[in-house]
Amino acid sequence: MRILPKVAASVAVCALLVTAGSAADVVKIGVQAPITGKYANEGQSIDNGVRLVIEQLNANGGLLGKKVEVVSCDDEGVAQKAAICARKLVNEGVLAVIGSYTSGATEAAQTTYYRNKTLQTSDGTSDSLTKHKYWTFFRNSFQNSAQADFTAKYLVNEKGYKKIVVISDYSSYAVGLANSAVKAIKAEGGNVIYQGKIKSGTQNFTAVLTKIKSMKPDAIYFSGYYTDGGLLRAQQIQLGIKADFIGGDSNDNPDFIKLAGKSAEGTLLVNFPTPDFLPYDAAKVFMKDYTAKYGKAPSSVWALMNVDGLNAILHAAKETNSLDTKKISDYLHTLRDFPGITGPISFREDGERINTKFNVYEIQANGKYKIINK
Amino acid sequence: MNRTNMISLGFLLIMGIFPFVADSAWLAVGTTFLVFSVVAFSQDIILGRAGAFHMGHAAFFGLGAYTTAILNTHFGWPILATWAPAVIIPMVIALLTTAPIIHLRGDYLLVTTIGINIIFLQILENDLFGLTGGPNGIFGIDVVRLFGHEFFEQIDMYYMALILLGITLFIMKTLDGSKFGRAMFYINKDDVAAQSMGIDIRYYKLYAFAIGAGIAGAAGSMFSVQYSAVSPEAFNVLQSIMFFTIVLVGGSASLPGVLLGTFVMFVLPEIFREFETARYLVFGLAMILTMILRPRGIWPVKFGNIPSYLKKGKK
Amino acid sequence: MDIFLQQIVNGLTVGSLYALVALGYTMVYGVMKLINFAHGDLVALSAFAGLTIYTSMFADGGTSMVAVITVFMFTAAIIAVVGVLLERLAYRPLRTAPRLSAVVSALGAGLVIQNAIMLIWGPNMKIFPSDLFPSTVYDINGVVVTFTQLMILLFSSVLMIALYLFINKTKMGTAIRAVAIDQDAAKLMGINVNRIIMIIFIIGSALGAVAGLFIGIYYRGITFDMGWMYGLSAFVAAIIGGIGNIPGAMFGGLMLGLFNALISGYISSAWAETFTFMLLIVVLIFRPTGILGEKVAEKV
Amino acid sequence: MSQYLLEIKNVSKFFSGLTAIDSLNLRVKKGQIYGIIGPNGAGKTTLFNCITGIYTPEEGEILWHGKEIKGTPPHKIAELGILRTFQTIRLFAEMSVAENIMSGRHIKSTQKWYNGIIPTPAYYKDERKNWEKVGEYMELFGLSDYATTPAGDLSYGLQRKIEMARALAAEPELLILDEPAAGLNENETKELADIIRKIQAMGVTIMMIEHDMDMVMNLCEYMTVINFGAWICDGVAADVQDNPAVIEAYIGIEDEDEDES
Repeated sequence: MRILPKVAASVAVCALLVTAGSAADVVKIGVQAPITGKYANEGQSIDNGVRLVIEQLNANGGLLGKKVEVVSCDDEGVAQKAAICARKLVNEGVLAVIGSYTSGATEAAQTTYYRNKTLQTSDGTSDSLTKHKYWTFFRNSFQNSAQADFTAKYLVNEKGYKKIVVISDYSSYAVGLANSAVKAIKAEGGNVIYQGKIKSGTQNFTAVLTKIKSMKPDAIYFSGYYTDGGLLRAQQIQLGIKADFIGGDSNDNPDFIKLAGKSAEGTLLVNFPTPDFLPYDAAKVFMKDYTAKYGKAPSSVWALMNVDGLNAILHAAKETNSLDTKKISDYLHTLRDFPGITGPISFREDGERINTKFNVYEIQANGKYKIINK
Repeated sequence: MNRTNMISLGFLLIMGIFPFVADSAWLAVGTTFLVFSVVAFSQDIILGRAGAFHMGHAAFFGLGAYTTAILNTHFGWPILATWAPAVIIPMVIALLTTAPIIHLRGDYLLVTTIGINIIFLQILENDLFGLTGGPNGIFGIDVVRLFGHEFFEQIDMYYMALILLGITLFIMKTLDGSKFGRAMFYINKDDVAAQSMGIDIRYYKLYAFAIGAGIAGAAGSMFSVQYSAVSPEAFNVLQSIMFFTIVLVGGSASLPGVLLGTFVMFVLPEIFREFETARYLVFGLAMILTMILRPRGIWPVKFGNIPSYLKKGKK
Repeated sequence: MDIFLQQIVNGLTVGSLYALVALGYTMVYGVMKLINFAHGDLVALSAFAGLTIYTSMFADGGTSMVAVITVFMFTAAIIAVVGVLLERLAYRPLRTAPRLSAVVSALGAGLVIQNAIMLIWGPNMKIFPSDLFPSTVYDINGVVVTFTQLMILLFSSVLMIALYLFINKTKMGTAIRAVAIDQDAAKLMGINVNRIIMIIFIIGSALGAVAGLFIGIYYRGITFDMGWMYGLSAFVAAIIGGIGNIPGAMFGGLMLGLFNALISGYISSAWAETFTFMLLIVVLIFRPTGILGEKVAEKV
Repeated sequence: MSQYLLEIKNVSKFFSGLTAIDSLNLRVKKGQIYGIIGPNGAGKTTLFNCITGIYTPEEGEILWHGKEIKGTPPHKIAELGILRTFQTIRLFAEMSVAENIMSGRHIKSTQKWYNGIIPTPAYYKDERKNWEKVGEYMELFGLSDYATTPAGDLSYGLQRKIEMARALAAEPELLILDEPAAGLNENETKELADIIRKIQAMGVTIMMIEHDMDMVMNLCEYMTVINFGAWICDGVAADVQDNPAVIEAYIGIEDEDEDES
């Protein structure tokens, strides 16, 4: 009985300190992103991007005269951690949450935000993210199925591949994208000779590649993430499989090239325009500020997508002169062609961003991207 | 009333008034603490009492969580109705999976129970029968509804967890005062002597696993409702190692020890969020130091809880 | 048939890495009856340390044999020192404590090493240069063997044979075996048990270091938490072979590597670990001390 | 129904080729104090381990009340009424004396499977009854003062007593004592002999291994001498003492080391 009262007392004291600390004249914006873990460089870019925007906002007088504070929560790209983050951010009383990077982590947190009337904007691309039609959710990127349609048309019609292999990992995002792609390829009259799955993070993909080798495909489409994609490509070349490698949007990351090494050359990536190729002035300004502050460019377009989601929410709050999430949401649902970094932003009634455009890049010997689609 | 009972009641009382001084963020921490205490106690039944080197407890915790999640989201059962299966299914699975390996000694059992945990995880990740939701898990789990009321606020979660802990402590008290609890200790301390006294080692070890898994399952169910989402990572081997460590760092079979262990492993990290990156490093050092300085845990168990009429004379 | 042979080649490559790591587990277990849970993290540490040594010493790249050998020697030496320190600080004070206390200390040590890696090198994946070994590929009737794979197979066989001879043919090896059988008796025979344990940790850690470097060179991407995965597989391999038994660890490692490759190739890589542990359980049910392990009679 | 409580018929036990027990025969009558003697390594403890189910002999029969019990697991043997002590004391060292003795009440407890989680009135009654029994046995062995003391903290002599009290608490028909006097001083040995007689008076049959020849000759009504696992002779004390084969077996092997297992 000696230690216990002390323990209880210290818990109570801590609790009081925390309670006393919360002030009223601050608007909180949450970031839920994989700041550590496999997707850390994406998560950190998102966190950095949001903090940059808020810093600039506070320098210009804040939001509706209030100072804005960023509260970050690291979900490590893990659904359970995301659920815990959701609880935590809601308890912090944030107005809106930016993130997360992966669809899984986004979806795990969605319900909690919806129940607690907290806005959320994410770059997650799983079709299922908008299927609940939660009024709190806004996708700042595009749906898997849209990408799949684009990819299928490109592979079948433009490239004319005859024997296509589709590989994904087991995440709902990658499986969803792979399934959509297979369906779309078939709809275009293409031929999918094999659809396989790899286990993310296992590093050794030779078993499945060896199986594929005997099928002599002319294209391998991978819908998973760059950490696996780079290795998959390297091991493909090592095993002497002469097929083109086409990566889905999540392979768009500098680490893909590092992991694939020399084998990266000639790889095709399908994605929304990458930061370097964004034609908009806002994008150029943002890239400059970001690089000035952090000493490097954001790792991919995803951070910019999330920043766009944030900007749209801030814009809506200003326009409605309100911090009421329902009012902001109603405004956003009717938002049309708001000039964003990644292009004009418009939202549909279910929180889906509309009018998105894709590119196909080929990775050059020097590691640079080249747009090759028409 | 003996010391252990006093500590349990005192603890329940303190935790009962905690919500009056805490905001909702700390209530969430408190809720997690309560839920993990329950899991730690259930691990303690298997490891601290029966002495089975069990390092796969997160599997049973997860089974409870997924039972509630699957029954609720796929089959539309109300949360309340999922409670019984969330206890019984982990119990049955624990019996089925440990029966073939229960005779293995020490480290061999430890590795095979890690195996049970890993197999469970692969079943979750591979979305067996399309029920588990793969690596992303299951989202949108409902809240407890009773008589038209939705128990959905943080404080509701907190008190539900507190009730669960109360039930667990009561079960532990009953167990310790029964031939079942004692048989586990005898096996733990000297299995050859225990079986020579007529104790069926296999039966009591399985008994420990069944009860431990059942309680962990109940905690898992609570956990899934608290976060309205479950995913495989919450039940990986690292979690099992955490539960394993809590018991040994706190003190095997010691009620205050296990509570302290849970506090140290789950609440302190919340308090020291600022040292986020270095905290596991500090943890690891603390684990080593604790074991060197107090090999039997911070607050080791004290035996000799016998009826007072037998206590007489000198010590 | 090509496919089958290809899977065998891949399986043997991974298997020899497992075997190298498994040897570290089995030697420590044989002498101290302790699962050295930190061993896998030493393997990870070796990959990171090796990468840093390589990039700082040979920044301009280049694939000279000198560079590679230097990296291997330096890294193995560093990891051996860390291994010895680990034993001194985390295990020796607990030699007479209850078994489980040492297990917790080992888990704690693993956590320390893993997070030290994260603090030093950051949480992101680090990537080995692709040109450490020549990217030569040998195509033998459709079965592809890379230069790296050849080096792994060659090096690990040499090391394992050397270790086997060392344990069985030298005086020091005899002393190690004596300590494994009965520490007290060995002490009475004038064997310095502390010294033997130190040698065990030097050899085990150095072998783990070699494995860690090969993992980095072969797979290229390394993460601070990868040690756990390799450690667990290798430990299972050691148990399957018969823990405490040196040929057992080699056999177990190769067998597990092959088994995994065949399961991944013909059933599904998603269930590879499930099959691994099923195999473990089946082996333990029929041979409670592993395939090459000896039956230990219990004293009553 | 056999007139013998326990019969060992042609029992053999081998350890990886070595013969530990070689077609041994012996018969224990109800109420006897039966001695097993022989030099170290003769296979005495192995025999006890065979009877109590820790080992299963490869050949022969072990009959309890005329029924074969070979291969029965140890906990079932205890339930049949055969309890034992160990040559190297095996107490639950960290647990209190009372809790140690309570382990003997395990097989007498009537608690149902659900009583581990749910208490019932019958459960409370059963607990009370068994603790009271424990009190009685502590009284009998003079251990009441140490009820809450960890058994491992007590002297060797007391630990021997606890082990016997623990076995006796199970109300056995046959009590097997493996070198009960080992490590005891002269006074303690005398006291032990008295206790053994007292136990016999309670109607318990006793089998014992003992090296203290005075004690064996004094206590045991019948005995079997074995060496290298094989029968040498049996009989009452006087017969055995004069048997030349016994004397031969003991010559030169007078060390007091541990028996083999």
